[in-house]
Amino acid sequence: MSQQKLITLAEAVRRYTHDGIQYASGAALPVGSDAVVFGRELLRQGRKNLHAIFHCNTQQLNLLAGAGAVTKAECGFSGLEVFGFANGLRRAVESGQTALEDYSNLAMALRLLGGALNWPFVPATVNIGSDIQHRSAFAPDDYPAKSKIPTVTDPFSGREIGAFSPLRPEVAAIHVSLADPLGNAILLGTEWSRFELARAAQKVVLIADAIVDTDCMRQYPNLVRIPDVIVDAVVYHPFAAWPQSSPGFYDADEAHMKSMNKSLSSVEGTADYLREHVTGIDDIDAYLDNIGRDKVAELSDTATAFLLAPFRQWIKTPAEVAALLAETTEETAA
Amino acid sequence: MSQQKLITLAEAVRRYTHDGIQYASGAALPVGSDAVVFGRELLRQGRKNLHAIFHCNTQQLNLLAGAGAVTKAECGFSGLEVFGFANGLRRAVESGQTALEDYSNLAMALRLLGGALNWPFVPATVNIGSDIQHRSAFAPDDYPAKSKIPTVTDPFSGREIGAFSPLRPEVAAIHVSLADPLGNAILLGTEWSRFELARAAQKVVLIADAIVDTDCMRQYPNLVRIPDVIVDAVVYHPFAAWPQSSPGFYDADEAHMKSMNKSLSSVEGTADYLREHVTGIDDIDAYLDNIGRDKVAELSDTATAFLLAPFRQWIKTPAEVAALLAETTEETAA
Amino acid sequence: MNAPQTSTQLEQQPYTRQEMMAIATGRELHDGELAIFGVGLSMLAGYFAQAHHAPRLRSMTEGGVYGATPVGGLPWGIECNRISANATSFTNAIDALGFLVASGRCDVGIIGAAQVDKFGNVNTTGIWDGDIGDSYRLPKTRLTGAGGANDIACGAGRVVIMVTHEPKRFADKVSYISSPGYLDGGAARERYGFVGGGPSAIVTTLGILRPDPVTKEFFLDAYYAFSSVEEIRAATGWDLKVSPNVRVVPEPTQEELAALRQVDATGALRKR
Amino acid sequence: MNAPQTSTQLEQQPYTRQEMMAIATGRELHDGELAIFGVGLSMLAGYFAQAHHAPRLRSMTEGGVYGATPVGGLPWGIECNRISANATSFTNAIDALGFLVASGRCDVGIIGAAQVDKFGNVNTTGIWDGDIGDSYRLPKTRLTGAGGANDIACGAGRVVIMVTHEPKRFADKVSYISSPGYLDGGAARERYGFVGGGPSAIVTTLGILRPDPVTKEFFLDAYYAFSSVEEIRAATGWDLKVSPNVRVVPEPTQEELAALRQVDATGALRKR
Repeated sequence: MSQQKLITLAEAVRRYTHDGIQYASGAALPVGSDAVVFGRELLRQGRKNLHAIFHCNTQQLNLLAGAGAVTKAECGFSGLEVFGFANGLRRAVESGQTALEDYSNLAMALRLLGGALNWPFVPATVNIGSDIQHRSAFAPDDYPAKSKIPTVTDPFSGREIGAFSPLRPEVAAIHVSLADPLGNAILLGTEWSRFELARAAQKVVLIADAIVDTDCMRQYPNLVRIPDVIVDAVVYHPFAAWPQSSPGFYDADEAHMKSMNKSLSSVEGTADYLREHVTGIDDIDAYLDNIGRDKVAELSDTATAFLLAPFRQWIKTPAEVAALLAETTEETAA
Repeated sequence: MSQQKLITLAEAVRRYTHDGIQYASGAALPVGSDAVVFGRELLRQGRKNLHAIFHCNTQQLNLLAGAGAVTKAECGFSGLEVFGFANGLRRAVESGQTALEDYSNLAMALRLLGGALNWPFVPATVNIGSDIQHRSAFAPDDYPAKSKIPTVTDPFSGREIGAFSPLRPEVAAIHVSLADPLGNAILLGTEWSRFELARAAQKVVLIADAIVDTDCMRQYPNLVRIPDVIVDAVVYHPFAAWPQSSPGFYDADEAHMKSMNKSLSSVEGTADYLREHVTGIDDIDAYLDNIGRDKVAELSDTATAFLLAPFRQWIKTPAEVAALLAETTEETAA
Repeated sequence: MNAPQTSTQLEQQPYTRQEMMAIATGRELHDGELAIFGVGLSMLAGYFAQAHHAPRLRSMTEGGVYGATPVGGLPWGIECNRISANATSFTNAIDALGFLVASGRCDVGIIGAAQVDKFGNVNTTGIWDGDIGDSYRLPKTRLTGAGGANDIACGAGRVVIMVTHEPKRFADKVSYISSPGYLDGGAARERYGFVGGGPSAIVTTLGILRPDPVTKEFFLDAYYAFSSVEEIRAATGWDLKVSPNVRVVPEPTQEELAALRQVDATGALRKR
Repeated sequence: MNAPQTSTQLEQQPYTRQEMMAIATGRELHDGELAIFGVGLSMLAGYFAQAHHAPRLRSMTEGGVYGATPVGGLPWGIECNRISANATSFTNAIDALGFLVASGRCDVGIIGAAQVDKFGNVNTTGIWDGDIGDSYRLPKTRLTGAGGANDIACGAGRVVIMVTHEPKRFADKVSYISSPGYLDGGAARERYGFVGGGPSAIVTTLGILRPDPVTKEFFLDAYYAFSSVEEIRAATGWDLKVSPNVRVVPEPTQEELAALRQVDATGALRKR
């Protein structure tokens, strides 16, 4: 039997992060499932000097970097897809505030795989031969950067290929669609690299759009791609990926994706954004009010809603989740 | 849009296999989901000199090897779990008829992963230091066997680890719980290494206990771990894993697991088994009769039946499958 | 040769330059192939091909989204709900980019470029004022990085590059190779053992460039009804060679336009 | 010292030797640990621990079956429906054996052995008539191969080996190392960089052996109420050292037996 692991967002950030931490999220894509809300809380608690491991940039990294909290970042993609360049991250990179180490999307996924397997290196048949291989923002004066993608000789053929360094982030905040209180999780939509990240990270915090009863997991065990045994904490937070999308739950908030990114293009705009959408928004009700209840309803009217239908019967109400949360708190205090 | 890919078991073996083929199955476990029925058809069509890639031995490899059809085999585990030693395989190995190359279970899975990624080698932190590393049934006179698990130097630390050779079998017959006619598949129970095998193999034939409408896949896309784009053919065959189990569908046939394995311990017993349970059993009705209709009912009364419940509404009747099969046959003829 | 189109002209035009580029790209894809699409234009071009002339094109996105077609307009990303709404399978990045692309299993990929050079190398990482230098220095303008395009450029059987045809985007040599084309030309890719064949075409807003079979330098193969050899050479940052058999790309058919606009439901390509 | 038990004696005995071995093994597992079980006895021992004294033991099988407990008796395999019937998660071999075991994340694994030697090396591959020789030759008797035990032996924090105590099974040196213990003793594991710590105990039908902290040679740490030092030394194929503090293993409590028999619903351990 595993134990119940529900805690609040604020408690998760307090307990599992610190200044200078190697923090992973964004094993999601720029428009999709990322625990954006975790980044907001990192800023509320004033975390800084982060080493961000984001398979892809998301609005979370864009915000964290724009707010000056990121010293190092490693990414496969640093834009916002159709929403264009990520202005906060871009500004931080161009000013030298954030050293951004470039890899491809597959490279980031394989580095997480290598970390999960605890390999000393991962074979690289991509990224070699391009400037990604030897130009390093982390070791800017070295060329070729031996610490980035050195070569390794295949013992079978004698052929030279590359070698990626594996990733083992100190903590990962992983957005999931559904979690039970024990930490079993279901992801709807592409996993991107959340499966590998959940194993590569030294601590795993799930951020779930909804909490379900464990019976849901027993009915659909093949959907439970993150089992409780590797999870340290579960945070319930509706609209956790906002303004990005969560298949089954809500669509991307087109207007906010744009306005947020516009704000992040300047120091002043970022300060405004933090004041309007981050600071003091310290519970779920305040958060949903901040999005706007009409907007919440509009975004929830998604063409993907049918994907959630089989699981709705097990979703716990906010009151039920609050009651469970109170139990955990008592246990911890005891 | 993908095309419908339903064909008969006999047609699949005719079209996708030949004497001497590197054939993979058994990305399953000795008691669980394996396309055992594919091996029976290989024998009916007299295929021989097989190079069998079985992540684990199953009753299929036990039967093929016992019948003298396997020249080479690569395995992570060559027993039958609680049912003991695999007598057919054991006899073939002890007589020298089958050269069995040993790896661990993780090694076999990683070699499939490496084949799927088309890596020249796969880092090995297991199997090294044991006799598995350098003793080779495929190169019996070489020690250390450089073609098996040679060493490779980690370019980051200078540390020596091992290197596995990747696997890219010519064809894989993969047992799945549910497939649609296009080749999308749902696996219930452990995937073992069927996900990786489906990508490592050059041709993929699914052997499904039931055929469902594609609407089932659209409702549960996260369960579709084998998408149609990598599948060459779909074979409908109830009780395809018998006497092994298929979660949701049927339990292992304890009595037949034992009697089959006992038969395979001798040449005569194997001949008897082939006569009684393989030869001439060339359609599904004959096959189910051979198992015994009472036994079919008994084995179907499984404690795992609830796992199948969400999908039953989309399962096609044998008559509907037959009609689809007739369509494919016409298309192919046209 | 047409003047650049403005939005007021759009209503009178039968199709836009973006639409022509998308259709020309889509024509590069063949029925039955396994194809990977990026986001934006490349996705529209790919799904157009599937809707029009390649119904059995087997398609996916980098996230391992299979069997889907966009609903409600251009998806905002490769994992947007607009494409997640009708998938038959969701897997992951290693599956799509690794098992199917880097492995060499994927026949064709479509990628975009901020900058491309005469050997088909693509820069999407940054713009430097002057040369990037010997090791690494800060870019003047940070772009999006390689994303999955590097993986596609290394592994896909062939690659189609889509790019707006402007002098600043067509450089003699890109300042940073994010995704390899033919590197410094000839057989240079062989040094790295790439399983993919490299870019087979650069499809632009003005025409189509293809690589010389030996030198791998891109030359002008075809221009559009509304463009010209001169316009294209003037918009290219190196001395672009022109095929002796340079041809005019056939204009979009009614069927092609109808299929494209069905995919591009919100008219993203008509607005540019 | 008891005589070997026969089935007619079973009814009078409070517990069998197999049950004692399973309980002694289960006592090696601690609450909160991440543990991997093989099939058969090791699975019963593990789930017994979970049912009895380690309710928060986080367990899995090699196939990535999580959150399950056997129903209807001893599962026939690690993927048997008897264990698949109430899982909370099914993943795969790379997840369980790679991400969680070979990585070093798993605290403890339980493996079986056909043959074990004084450094805790395990042979499950074959029996040769005489020495195996310099390279490879056919075994006289083929066994089951390494399975996942090699991966567990390399990666798990510690390993508990379960084996029937007979002279032929306890060799000075196994003829084939399927799963590494301490190889030739001392710090030999360091040559291979194994992340796992090696076997912490060999639990047998007669007693418990543990490794010397420096030489890594296994010595007799404890015997059962029904066995003796002499019997164990006679059943061991090397000159077994005995701890100066050798002790008697506490007999199973009523609670332990009840918990074990609840897991072993069909009495597999009582029939042997």
